Amino acid sequence: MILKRRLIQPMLLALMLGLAVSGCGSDYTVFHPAGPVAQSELNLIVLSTVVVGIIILLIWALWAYVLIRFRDKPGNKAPYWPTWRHHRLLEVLVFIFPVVALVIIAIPTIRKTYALAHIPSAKRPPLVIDVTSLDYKWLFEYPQEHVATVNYFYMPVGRPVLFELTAHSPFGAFWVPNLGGMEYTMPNRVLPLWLEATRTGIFDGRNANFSGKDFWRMSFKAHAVPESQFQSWAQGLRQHAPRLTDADWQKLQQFTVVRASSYSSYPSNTFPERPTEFTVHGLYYTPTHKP
Amino acid sequence: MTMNPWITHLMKRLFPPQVLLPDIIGIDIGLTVAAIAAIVFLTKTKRWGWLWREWITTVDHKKIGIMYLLAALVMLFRGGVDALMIRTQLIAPHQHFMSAQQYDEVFTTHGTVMIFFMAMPMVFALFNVAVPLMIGARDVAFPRLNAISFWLFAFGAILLNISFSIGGSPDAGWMSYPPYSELMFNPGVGENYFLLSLQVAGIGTIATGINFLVTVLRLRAPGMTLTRIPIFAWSALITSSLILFAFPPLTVALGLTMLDRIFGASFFTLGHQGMPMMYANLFWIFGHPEVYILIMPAFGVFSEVVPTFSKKPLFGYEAMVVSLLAISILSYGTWVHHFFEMGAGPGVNSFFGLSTMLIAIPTGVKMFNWIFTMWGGRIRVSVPMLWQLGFIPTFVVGGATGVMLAAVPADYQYHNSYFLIAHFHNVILGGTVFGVLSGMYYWWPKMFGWKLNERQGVWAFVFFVVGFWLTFMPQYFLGFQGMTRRMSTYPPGLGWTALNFWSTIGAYVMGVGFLIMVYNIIWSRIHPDWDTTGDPWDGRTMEWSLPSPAPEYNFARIPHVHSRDEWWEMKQEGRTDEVKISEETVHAIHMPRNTPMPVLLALAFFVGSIGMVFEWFWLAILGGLGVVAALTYGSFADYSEKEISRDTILHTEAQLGRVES
Amino acid sequence: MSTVTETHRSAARPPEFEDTHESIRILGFWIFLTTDVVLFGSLFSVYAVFRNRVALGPTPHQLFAMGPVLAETLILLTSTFTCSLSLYAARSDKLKGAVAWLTATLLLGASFVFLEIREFVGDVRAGHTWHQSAFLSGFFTLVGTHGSHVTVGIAWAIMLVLQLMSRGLTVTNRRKLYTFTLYWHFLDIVWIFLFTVVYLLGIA
Amino acid sequence: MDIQRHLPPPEPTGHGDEVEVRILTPHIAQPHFPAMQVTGYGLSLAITLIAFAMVAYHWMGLNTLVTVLIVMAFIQGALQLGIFMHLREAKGTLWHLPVLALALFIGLGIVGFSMWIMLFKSGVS
Repeated sequence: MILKRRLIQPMLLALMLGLAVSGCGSDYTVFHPAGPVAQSELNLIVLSTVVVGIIILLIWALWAYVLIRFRDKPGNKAPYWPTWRHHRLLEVLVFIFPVVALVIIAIPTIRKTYALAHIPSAKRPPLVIDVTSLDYKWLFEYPQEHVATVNYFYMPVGRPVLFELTAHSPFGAFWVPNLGGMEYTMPNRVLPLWLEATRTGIFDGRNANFSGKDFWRMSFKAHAVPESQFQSWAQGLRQHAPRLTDADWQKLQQFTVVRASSYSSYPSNTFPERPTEFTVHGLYYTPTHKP
Repeated sequence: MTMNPWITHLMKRLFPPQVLLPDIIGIDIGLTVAAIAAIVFLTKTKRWGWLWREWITTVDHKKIGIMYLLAALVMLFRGGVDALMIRTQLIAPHQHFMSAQQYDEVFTTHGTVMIFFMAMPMVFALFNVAVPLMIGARDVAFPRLNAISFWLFAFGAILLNISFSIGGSPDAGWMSYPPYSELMFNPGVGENYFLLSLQVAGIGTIATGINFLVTVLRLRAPGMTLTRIPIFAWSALITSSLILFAFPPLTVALGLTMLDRIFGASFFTLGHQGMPMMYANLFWIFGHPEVYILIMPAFGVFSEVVPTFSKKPLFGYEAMVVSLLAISILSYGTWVHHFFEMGAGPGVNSFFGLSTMLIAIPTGVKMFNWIFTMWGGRIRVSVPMLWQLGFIPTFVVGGATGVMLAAVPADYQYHNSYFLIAHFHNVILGGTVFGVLSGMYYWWPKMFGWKLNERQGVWAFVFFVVGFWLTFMPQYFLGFQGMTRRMSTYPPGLGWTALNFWSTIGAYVMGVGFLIMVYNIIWSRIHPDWDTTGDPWDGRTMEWSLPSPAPEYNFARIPHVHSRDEWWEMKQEGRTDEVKISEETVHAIHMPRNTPMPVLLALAFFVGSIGMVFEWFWLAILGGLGVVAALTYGSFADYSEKEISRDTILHTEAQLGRVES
Repeated sequence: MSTVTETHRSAARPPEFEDTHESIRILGFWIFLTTDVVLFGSLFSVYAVFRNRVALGPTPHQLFAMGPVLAETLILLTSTFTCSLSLYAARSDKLKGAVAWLTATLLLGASFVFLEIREFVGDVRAGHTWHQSAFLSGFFTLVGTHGSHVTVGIAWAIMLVLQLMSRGLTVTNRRKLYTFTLYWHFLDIVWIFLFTVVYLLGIA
Repeated sequence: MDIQRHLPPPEPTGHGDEVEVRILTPHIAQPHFPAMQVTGYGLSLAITLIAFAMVAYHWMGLNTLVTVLIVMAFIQGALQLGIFMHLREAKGTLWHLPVLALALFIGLGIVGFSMWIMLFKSGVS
């Protein structure tokens, strides 16, 4: 008994401490989705947590019960079956039990995996943002608006955004937890990711993949604003911001951390060859690259 | 005078600024002093010959196992100190306990050392010590190859560990994804150290895989069919087959990176249409089976420990074997779950998500089977069992979060976050490390002839487990707050501070647990609790029928096996005298002789690797010639085996009280 | 020596398997070969993925000259035939035959390696180093790994010839010859796939 | 004799595995003329030359050609294994067979899956 208390109590204590010191505040970005992608991912997280939670609790309970009941101590009246090594029904049950739990998780997993690979067709045509991860900074280019930003971007609320991700540096991973899950940025390759904001706000984004000694400073802000404000912001940049020249582009290649900045235009050669096929339902990115 | 610039250049290459930090120089001095002390001690006590004859040139699986174990404990210390440095850095926002560069080096070596130079040798230690004894064999199938494996591992470990004082540590993470690990972003020799040390140790690992596969398949005692071998031997068999097919892709991934870095190829480079993602692909073809290479032996240990300490046979032996086989096959088809975010598409992701989830089924079956083994038993909570009891509630959490991670869209939010860190520490620490420590306490008397103190063992366990939960539970929540792995520090105001603080405290508690364990070993060595029976735990399998430690030839007479828990059955039926020998039944035994070839071969590999690391090709060629020379010597040498005469055996066995009167 | 030969004649089992320990070594060597299967599988996967990543370098079509490659293939096929005859001779207790066929094998192997090196040197002279593109890196590494395996095989064969000549058809030497033939035939299988996947499909 | 004999005396294996896994029992024979070897050599030469001719003279469309060539490579590989590599020789059980099968399965899996993964069928949209 003493031993059991030694085991369980600290474990529970540690768990409760973890929960208590934090609570479920707004710092839990994953738990506060601001768009359909993050929402759908959160739903799956909750579902899978509940299912595996039941399994965890069941095994903990069984474990504790067995441990208490069958301890080798004098006067223990529990049965002792020194030759019990098979039970067909039990063995089938312990097989079926995890299968059922997994089916519950697997079906929505696959459905969502396919669903999130496409922007729902009912939506408006997406805004395209070309994202390039550079060494310790992010470059965002708007091929439709012809403006560019560094370390922050604006996106309209209620309209899907198609991020075309690439890297001119080691692997990065583009992650805005409030809006949805991440995707790698890789050199010689353009990967698509769509996200959407359904409420306004400024969301933290971050490079989630180690890419060098200052990688921890590679964060950026995603501003979700109403469509009209987005248009006027782009308009404002086009009129007032400086141009992103080739020299600026070279400068961005250096291993530096820079502050957020905006540009009214950018050279055409900064982003790898753009994928050519573009349909709402199946944009298949063929490997594209410049030699 | 002309020598001067050359020497300056050499010194700059050997000692770049990153190895000239005061703490590293301090450690260098400490290590040098320790080495000198060891040399003086060995010389004064005239033990060089003993060291050479008994250990360095040995081909005895039991001694090789002990050497693996000691090396693994040293590496556990090294990796543990790295972990504490990481946690110290992260205890509060904007800490500058280390520079970002040093932090990168520390987390890289932490991961590399823990996986390749702590967990793997720990597993091999247990294989070497237990498997031949369990299946009634005199040695492993290829004793010399076994020694080669060990020495390749040892020199690989040395190679990685000298990097922090000579030339600079690797700093691209234990996965070393290109293009960050390519010359363009990562000049210097650190990455070369990483590539070469893993390559050298990896050759040894493949050899171990071959060795134990053949050992279990071919060296079983008469009557010990595959349905009668202990589950630990099964786990050795299956782990070996995993090693065979997991390590070649790693060899290729590391080799191609090396060609890129040293010989100017264009596999994973930015330019010339290199494709870094192919490295991730190859690496995880290895990497995923690797985690099962680490966990299966732990499963095997628990399948021995639970029946022994519950006084009951294992529940569902067949199910256990089938689930081990299922896990091993499935583990080859899940690797993409390490990069769901690399855009392979929904079809690929769904497939690999599903296959990952499938692994949970056999694993779940095993969990239940251990619990049912305890059910209706009489559970003695000795230290090995204690680790198992800590394992079940811990590992189930790790496994469950693994299922959560396999849900692809959810993984988009977990990937590379602290949720992932918590998950894999939960399975690797809570599974593998608990398992090998359980096995260490369990087989310790068989290795050394004395038991480890129980009371201290309990304390070590308590500190370790409490520290473990305190360290890693907060990290799950940090993941949900968007904290990503490998950040050398973090700004305040994101809500990460409190959780990181508790995590760091937990890490120190775990560190105390490790120190208690070291104390436990040293104290028990000074006050040995001799195991005179050879069967301290009332065991069930054949190794407990032998004296502790087992004589050089293991079994004076190879036993005939009739059932699964043969030794237990013998004890139940009062047949324990069957293990005794008499003048009529004893025969002379032929054993392989010690040979310096393995250590010299590994040394040649080491020298050649140093040459490759610094791109001194003359040295690399020299090392290569050394390898060829050692192999040629090995091919032409006359390996006449030594004979242990009947009289010697009778004498030895008589002293152990194992001769029929 | 002589006892072994006699048991061989009467037994159904070839001499390589008479001795338990040597038979275990043969199993061990088989297992080693299976790891090599996966090694080459990984290299093939790299080549398959990189095949179209030619950057500014030549395409397979432009690079490969089929004449020498066909010659290499025929040489290697012949060498595996002579290799099998060497084992056959050993099993018929013909030491001289075994050594002669083995020497033929290693000479054919050497000419294979010579042709391959010549091909590589020609490519590099033409400026097509593996630095030029991912495809070339994959090509040189895949073919080169096979070539280095053959080179190791030649060194092994030389040692084997020396041991056969000095010690005769001992149990150990029979086993070594047996494992060597396994290795050599395995390399031939790898080459068949190289020939098909790299060269034939490269120009197809 | 210059070999080790630290193993139990070679009584017929004793593991009983031959009984357990009947399909893995060895088969061993040494004929008086190397007919198998000669046949194997002839066949492999023939297959190689046919494959070469198929490519050189463009006998069929590219897709069919690829399939046929790969099938022929497998046939030739099987020939080598069966005829030259004495696949069914062993002492005790033919343990190398399941291991080899697993290796082929995994090796092919690596090639196939890698190609599938690297297609990047990232539908978005």
